[in-house]
Order: sequence, then structure tokens, then C-alpha cells
Amino acid sequence: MTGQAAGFEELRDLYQEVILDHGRKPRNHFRMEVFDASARGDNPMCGDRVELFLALADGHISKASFIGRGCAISQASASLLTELVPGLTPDAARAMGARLREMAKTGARDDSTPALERLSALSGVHEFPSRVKCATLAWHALDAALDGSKEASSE
Amino acid sequence: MTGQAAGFEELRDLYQEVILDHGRKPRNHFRMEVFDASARGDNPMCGDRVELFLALADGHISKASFIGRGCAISQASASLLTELVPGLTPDAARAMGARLREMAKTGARDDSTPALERLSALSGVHEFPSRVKCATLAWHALDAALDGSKEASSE
Amino acid sequence: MDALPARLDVARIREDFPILSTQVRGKKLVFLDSGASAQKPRAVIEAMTRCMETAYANVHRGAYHLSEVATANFEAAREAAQRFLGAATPEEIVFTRNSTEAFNLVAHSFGRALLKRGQVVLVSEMEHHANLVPWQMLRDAGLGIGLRFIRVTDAGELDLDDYARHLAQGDVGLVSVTHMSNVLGTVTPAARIARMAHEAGARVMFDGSQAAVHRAVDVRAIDADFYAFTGHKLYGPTGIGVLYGKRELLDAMPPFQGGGDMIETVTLEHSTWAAPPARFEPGTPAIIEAAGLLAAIEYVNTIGMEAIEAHERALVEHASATLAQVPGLTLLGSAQDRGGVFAFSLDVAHPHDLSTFLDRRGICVRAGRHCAEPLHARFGLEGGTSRASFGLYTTAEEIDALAEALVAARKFFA
Amino acid sequence: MDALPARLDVARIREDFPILSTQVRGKKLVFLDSGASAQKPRAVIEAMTRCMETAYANVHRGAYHLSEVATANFEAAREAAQRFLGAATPEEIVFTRNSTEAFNLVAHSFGRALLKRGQVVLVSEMEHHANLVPWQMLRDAGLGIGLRFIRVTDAGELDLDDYARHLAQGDVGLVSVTHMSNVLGTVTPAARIARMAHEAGARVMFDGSQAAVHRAVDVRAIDADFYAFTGHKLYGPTGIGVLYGKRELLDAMPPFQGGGDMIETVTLEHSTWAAPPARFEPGTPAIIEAAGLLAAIEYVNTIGMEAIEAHERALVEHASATLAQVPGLTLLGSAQDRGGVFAFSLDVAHPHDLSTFLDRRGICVRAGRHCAEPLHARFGLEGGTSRASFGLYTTAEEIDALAEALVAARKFFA
Ligand SMILES: Cc1ncc(COP(=O)(O)O)c(C=O)c1O
Ligand SMILES: Cc1ncc(COP(=O)(O)O)c(C=O)c1O
Repeated sequence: MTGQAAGFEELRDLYQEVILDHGRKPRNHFRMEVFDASARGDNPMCGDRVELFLALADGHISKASFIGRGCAISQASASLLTELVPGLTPDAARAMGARLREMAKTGARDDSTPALERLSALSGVHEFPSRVKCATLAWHALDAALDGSKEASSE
Repeated sequence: MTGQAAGFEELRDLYQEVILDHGRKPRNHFRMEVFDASARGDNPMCGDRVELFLALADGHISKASFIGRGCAISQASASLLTELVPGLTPDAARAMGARLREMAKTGARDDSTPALERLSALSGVHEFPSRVKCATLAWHALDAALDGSKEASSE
Repeated sequence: MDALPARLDVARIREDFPILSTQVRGKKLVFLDSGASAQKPRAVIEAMTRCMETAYANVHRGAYHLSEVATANFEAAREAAQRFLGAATPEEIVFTRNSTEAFNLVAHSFGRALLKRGQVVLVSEMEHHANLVPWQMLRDAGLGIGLRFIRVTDAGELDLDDYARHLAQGDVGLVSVTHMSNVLGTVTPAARIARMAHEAGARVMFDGSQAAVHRAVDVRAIDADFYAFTGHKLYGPTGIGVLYGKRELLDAMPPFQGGGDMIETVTLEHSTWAAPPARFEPGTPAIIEAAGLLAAIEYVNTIGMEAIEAHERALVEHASATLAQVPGLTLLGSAQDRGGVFAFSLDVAHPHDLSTFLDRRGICVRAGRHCAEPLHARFGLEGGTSRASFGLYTTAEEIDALAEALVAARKFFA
Repeated sequence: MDALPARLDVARIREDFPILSTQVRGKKLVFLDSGASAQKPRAVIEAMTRCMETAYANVHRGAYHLSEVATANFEAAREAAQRFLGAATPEEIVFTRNSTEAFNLVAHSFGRALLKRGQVVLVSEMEHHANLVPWQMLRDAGLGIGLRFIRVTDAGELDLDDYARHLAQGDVGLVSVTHMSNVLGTVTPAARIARMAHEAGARVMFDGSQAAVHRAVDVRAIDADFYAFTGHKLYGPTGIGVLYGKRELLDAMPPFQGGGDMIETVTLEHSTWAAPPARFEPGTPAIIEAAGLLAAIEYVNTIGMEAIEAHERALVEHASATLAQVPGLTLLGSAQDRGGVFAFSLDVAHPHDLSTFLDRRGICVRAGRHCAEPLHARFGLEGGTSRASFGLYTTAEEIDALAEALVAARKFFA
């Protein structure tokens, strides 16, 4: 079973425990009744979907939730998003999305803040080109919601 | 000049003197004023064209003429046709066309009659697949004229 | 390999496919995505190389030897396709880019010119998008042509009663259905479908993209009006597909695209069309690809479609039994007559995650909706499925490797 | 070879093309039909082989490594085409089957959706059928779109005064003209043509099938709205062509053909379209051909388009001088700015007979009307012409061999 173990180890870079955990039990997974911004992200290739809801107060994101379907990566990424963006200004939230996209592309972790450290769990996708979109889908939806448009596509 | 001479010799199988002669000075090359059957043959690939006119009397072809443009082979073949089919019944003329098509395909001469012997000058095309249509164009037009249709295509 | 018939020497066949002996990240390649596109045997690669190194020129255009040779080779590919499908004459074979283009060609040319206002096109719920979207576009072209759908049963078979009901409405001009589903593996009763269509006065087209790879096809025995397949799934190159059409239909159809080589005469103002198949092949055709397709057809002919089919039947039996043992796995479709395509869901893992997991073991399967979104919706699987599909080089061991890996994936993701 | 600039080592380049060292009926091959289709360098053949032997899978569809690699290679070809044409983004590059399909795509998609009733398409008298017949079909589609023709001067140049007069009528929606004639060799002033079109509110498309092979092209410098070329003339494989379209135009255009990979979502009833270029590339694309095209672009880039152009200018000069000495020969066209394509008539021999004669000496030239019947009619040459056309591997000696053979042919046929 060395082969298998090896396979598992390699895959742990991508499927870190935090990812599997958020993938299995996504946080803030509900349709918000009253919200200030919302957008849907679709990845037509694999059918992944994330619908994101944001409540805003005093120029900050006060609450975030999502519904959707898809792979562990896309759902975990959305789940993490809903935990990490409350308290941020729209610009700061966007900047966090930009950091995530860069990690997903380069694989470089960013441990400079606790939030980015948690997000760095997603950096493992950079080895899997076809999965990068899964990790970034929710963050595209975030941009779209903040821009006031209704749809985002990770394509 | 051995190379050139060799080239010339090989080509003499295709361009026999009778072909070159008929090609240069096509016989019966005029538009008939009064005719009983006529059809046009076109080879769209190279632009060759033969328009054939037939006069019929007592169930025989009494006269044949053509106008057209094209390569030496197509014009010589049409010219030979106008000399060979007068006096034949439509069926015999068709049969002659069928023999020509076979020669053009197989390269086998047929010296069983003086008429077929003359036609055998065209058997050389069989080595040049793209030229077979040139040799048979007028004969397709003959079939079309006898069938009463207006156009023939060698394709 | 006990499940396989002796007459197909798969080990030897695998040696014909250079890519099958390569490794993926240090693992043996287990390629189970032949339904998306098959790998190429050396014979195909060499035929394309030979074409470019010794016999290349544009076809149908030159009076010189090299062009004559190129033209003869190109037309030899057409004749091979003719015999492969059992068509009456080579003129009934139109080369397209792929299957997709064949449907677009028929939708534009037959659909716009020969279907009448008020008539409908009938497709099934299990069609690949290639056999759906062109008909949607035809419907939306404002010509008054409709589009309806034959139901698929829970087992994944064509609902023939529903089909009969549609035909009974008397407005069906064309039936276009798959000969083998690329998701369910279902092989449809083509001859019967054609007979029913013809009795109702409709024409019938088959999507043979999958079927032609797995079964011997005889378009005249089926009495198909149109039949399409695609070179790259038949171990041939990309860039070439085949549309069979009955001569009298092709003759009656206007061209789809315009350009060189499809015309008889051209003036600035007007053009007249060449006879089929040239009418439907504008511009420089897929010359190098035709050489590859010819080699591919010769390759499967040499092995024999019966042997290929028998091998596949054995694989299907083996896979059905083996996958049934994987806990948490649900197979999509359970048709009586099926080919080597298995779509499935695993309870604890999303298809995309599963693909990534399997890939790390060198196992290639597809994840997604396999260009058959409506079918996935029909089965409530909007999120997609995983799909393993077989080629003539697939072994029982590879299926075993997949099953083992699925069990491991369950441990990993659960 | 004194007429050729030192920087292009033609002897070495010829070694890259396996077919150039083959013989035709015992004679050295003198291939002067590159304008119809060019020969392939080893780099292209090997890239296609490598694709099939090591990196083949369907693209855009698989989440596994092999498919990721295949997809990356495919998209690398798009980026190479983008840089080759000077396009702003790879999304502006649509892969087609050939140039012909590019015109059909624009005629169907842009023509039907974005041209308005009463508008006309303006082409010239020297167009290849690929840039004529699709517009005739659009005109005849009953949408009220017209078609007019820019005159060609006796020298074989675009009559810019006539062009201006057409534009002044205010109804031109699209100008579609060649960037280099495949018969006359004429290179047209693309930037000026585009500027004039834009000033008149029209869009402009260029047929770069010949030009892109012989000159460095920069679609942004020209300010082309659409630009098309075809892989097989650029030393690449058949089965792949390139359509450049400005992003905002492609974005506004509906799809031409429907199928897999060009959609965003599909239900039985409706589909929504993917963004360009996917919107215009339904079904499995030319994966192996893209590998070949990438290699072809890299090949010409390595040699350098400037060096290629300089070599060609030298050949053109040499051919003009040499052919002028052949008694009884008439050249078609005498444009100031011209590329390496020479159509001609010989007084005593029909082009078809001449082809056969030359072929026996290993010399390949084309005979006929070169898919430009209206142009031949314009010059009163309905019977066609002979055409010699050059590639980057063509030598002055080959042109000399042609000239000698023409003199001999005159003796033979006279
Ligand atoms: C000027 C020109 N336009 C268009 C074409 C058509 O190219 P293709 O046959 O590859 O579509 C050609 C070549 O045949 C050409 O020379
Ligand atoms: C059943 C079926 N139809 C049509 C297609 C389309 O084939 P292509 O992409 O070669 O046009 C496919 C494969 O993708 C298929 O499996």
C-alpha cells in the first residue's frame, strides 16, 4: 500500500484537513432572506455553482452566506469566504480575493495574517490547473456581487 | 539534353501527333445553325468546355460539330468525335464513347476497327489520372445530347 | 484477463499505441476516457507522417503527379469510410470537421431547405449537445420548425412508446437520435427507430459518434437517411468527421458553406453548385487527417469489428460486476444493450474531486456532464457524474484498478 | 542563388522539409505550388507525432493531468497565433477548419446578425471564391443585404477610386478584401483600405490566406476588424485555420454552429452561449492540428518574417526578369507591391497541357482558374492560367528550371 499512501500524501497538499472539513460541512450555507448584494458564480465546465449573499453595514461587509453545489474545493472556498470577509470593507474583501487568485496560480502561501494563513490552505490547487477555477469561483462571485452584477463566471 | 529528350518521349504516348494535330486544328469546329441534338460539357476544375451539335437522319448521326475551349486533349477528342460518329446510329456512337472511356481508364488500345484505332490515340491519358476527364468530356456531351439533356459534366 | 475472448490479443494491441506505455507523474497510465477521445495507434501516426513526407499537395486542384497521388489517397479514405458504414457509393460520404459539424450541416442545409413550416425535429433526452443545440438554433431561426423530445426511461433506454406517440402526431419531419449514448452506454435499436420514422413519413439521422467505434454499422441495413461519426473517437485524428447521407437527399440539399471546390461555375453575381460530396466540402479539406482516418479504419478492420465488439461486451460484463461491488457507488443507466461507457456517482466525493484523486494514480476518467446536461438534469444529477469509457486497448485489470481506487477514494473523502 | 539575401540559408532550410528531397518519376521535385498548399517542415510533423504519442486527450473537458497538458498545448497554439497576428488577446483568435470557414463564420454570424437590411458587403474582383461565395449566399438569404464589387485595374491592383466611390454611397456595412491575391500576387494596402472603410462607417475583413505566409502581419497596425488565414499554407497542417476578430465584435456575435463546448448552460429548451472564442468552436477542436500550427508558427518565427519577406522579394525580382525572357509568355498582373505568385499564359499551350509537360520534369505548377473564376473572366482568360507560387524553400534555380522547361514546352507544343 505504499503507492496508495504516496498518493494520499501528495493529495493532502490539495485536500488539507481544513478543505475537507469545510467541504463536508460548509459554514454559513443558507440563502439569506434580506441581503444587500448577491451574485451567482457558475463554472459551466464542471457544473459547479455558488450563489453568494452579502449584508453590508457602515461601509463594511457585516454578514456573508452562500448556497451552491460542487466539488470540495469550490464549496470549501465559498465556506471560508463567508467566514473571512465579514468585517472587511468591499475593497479589502476584493483584495483578499486577489490574494487568493494569486496563491491559486503560484502556489505561494501567505501567512502574513491569520485570515490569509487560513486561505493559504487553498494554495495547493496551483498544481492542478483544471481545479484553479474551483478555488476562485466564490471570489469571482464576490467581485460580481460588490460590482452589482448578478452573474459571474469563472471562465 | 538526354533528360529533355526522355521527357519528350514519354509525353509522346500522351501527345501523339494526331492529338497535337487535332488539338491545333480542330475539325468541324463551328456552331451548327440547324441541328437535332446538342449538349454542353463542362469540366469545372480546369474550365474545359465542349458544346456539341448533332444532325440526325434516318436514325443515324449525319453530321457533328463542336465549339469549345480547353486543352489539346479535350479539343482533339471532340474533333475526333466529330469525324468518327457521322454514319453511326446513336447506340453505336454511345458504344464508341464507352470504348473510349475504357481505353482512357485502362490504357489498352483497340485496333479492331480503323475508327477505334484512331481513337486509341487517346489511350495514353490513362497514365495521367487528372487528364482522363479531358479525353472523355466530349463523349459525355455526346451521351447528354443523345439523351436530350442540355448539360453534361465530366465530374 | 480471463473475462476477455482469446481472439483479441490486447497486450499486443496495446503495443500499437505509443502513449499507453507512458507514465503519468510516475504512475502507469490507465486511460479510461476513450469516449471523449481515443488514443492513436502507430499506424495512424505513421500514415499522417507519410502523407506529409512523401505525398503532400493540395487535392482536386493540380494536374501534376504529386497532387494526383494526394487526391487518390484522399478519395481512398472516402471509399474506406463508405465501406466502413456500408454506404452504397463514395458520393454519399461527406467529410466534416467532426460529428458536431455533421449535425450543423444537416440542420442548416436539410433543415432549412427541406423541412417545412409546422414540421418538427424529434430528438431524445439523452442526446449529446452536438445533436441538440443545432436543432435549437434551427427552431429559433424563425422558420416555424419545432423541436420535441423523446423520453428516456429510468433504465436509460429510449422510451419507444413515447416515440410512437410523437410520430403519431404526424408532424415529425426528422428524427435525430443517438445510436449509442455517451453517458448511459445505451445502444438504441436503430433499425427499428428508422422503420418507425419512415412509416410516419419522417427522415432519420443517427449520432454514431460512439456506436461506430464499438459496433459494426451498416447504414443500409439500418436504413438510415443520415449517419454521423467523428474520426478522433475511432482512433483517428482530430479535424475529420464523416456524414453519411442518402444520395437523393444530398442531391436535393443546398450547400451549407460556400467557397472553393464546392462550385461548378462562379461569376461575381452567381454560382452554381457542384454535385455532392464536393458541394458540402468547401475549401482545402482535411488532407492529412484523411490519411489518418484511412489508417484508423484499416486498423480496426484488421482487428475486426466483431472481435472489438466481443472484447467490449466482456469488458462491460466485467465492469458491471466489479463496479457493483464498490460501496457507495451508483451507476447511471442499466440498458439491456449497452456499450463500454459507465457514468457513476460516488456518495462521498464530487466527480471533480474524484477525478483529481484518480489522476494521482494515473487513472483518467472524465468528470462533469459530458456534454449532456439535459440528461443529467433528467436524472437529477445537475452536479455531474464521473465517467469511465473503454477502447479496444482497455483491459480488465484497468477496470480493477479503477474499482480499487474508488474504494480508496471513499476512505480518503469520507 | 546570387539573387537571394545571405541571411536566409535556403539550402539548410530545404533539409527541414523531407518531401523536398523526394523524386517525382525519377526527377528532382521542383515544387512551385506552395500557394495552393505548402510543404511541411520536420518540426511540424514531429510536433503532431509528439502530441499523439505523449500528450493526447480531449481538451477543456478533463480534470486529469493528460487532458490538462493537452489543453495547455492547445491554448499555447492560440497564443502563438495571437502574437503572430499582433492581436491584443488570445480570446480574439478563433480556430476554424480553414480560411474558407472563417468567411462563412463571419458571413453567417456577423452578416446575419449585425448587418442591417439595405446594407451591402463590398468585395473585389480579385477575390478567391472563399471570399465571394459566402457573401453571395448571404445576399441570397432574403435578408436584404447586398453585394458589390470593387474593380481591379489592368495592372491587377485594387482600384482605390472605385473603392472610394462605393464607400461614398453610404450603404457599405462590411468590406472584405484580400490582403494578397492568390493569382496576381498583388499585395493590397490593408491599412489604407481599413482606414477608408472605417471613415465610411464600415467594418473590414481581410483574406490573409496568402499574405500571412509572405509578410509580417499586425492586425492592430492595420486596424482590421477581422483577419483570416489558413494553417496549411503557412507550412502547418490541414484542418486548422485562424479567424481574428476584434473582441467587441466577437462578443456581439451569435454562434455560427452549435454543439458541445460552445455553450454555458443547456436545457432541452434553451442554451446560453459561452464567451468567445469558445462560442465559435463547437465540438472537439483540431487538437493535433493546433500542435502542428504552433510548430509552424514557431518555425517561421525562428527564421523570421523579415528574412522570409526579403527572400521572397528577391525571388519575385528574379522570376519577373527570368519569365520575361520566355517567348510567348504573358504574365497576369503587374502590381507594384507583389508577392511570390505568378500566373501566366503560354501562347501555344493550354495551361493543363503545360502542367502535364512540366510534371514530367518534376515541376509542379497549378493549372486552372485557381478558385478565382471572376478574376480570370475579368482578364478574358476563362480557360485559366498556369501558376507558379513560391515558399520559403524556393530557390532561384527552381525558377530557372521552370523557365527552361517553358521554352522546351513551346517547342513541343508549337
Ligand atoms: C487568397 C486565398 N483565400 C482563401 C483561400 C482558401 O483557403 P482554404 O482552402 O484553406 O480555406 C486560398 C487558398 O486556397 C487563397 O489563396
Ligand atoms: C454521442 C456523441 N455525439 C457527438 C459527439 C461530438 O463529437 P465531436 O466533438 O467530435 O464533434 C460526441 C463526443 O464528444 C459524442 O459522444
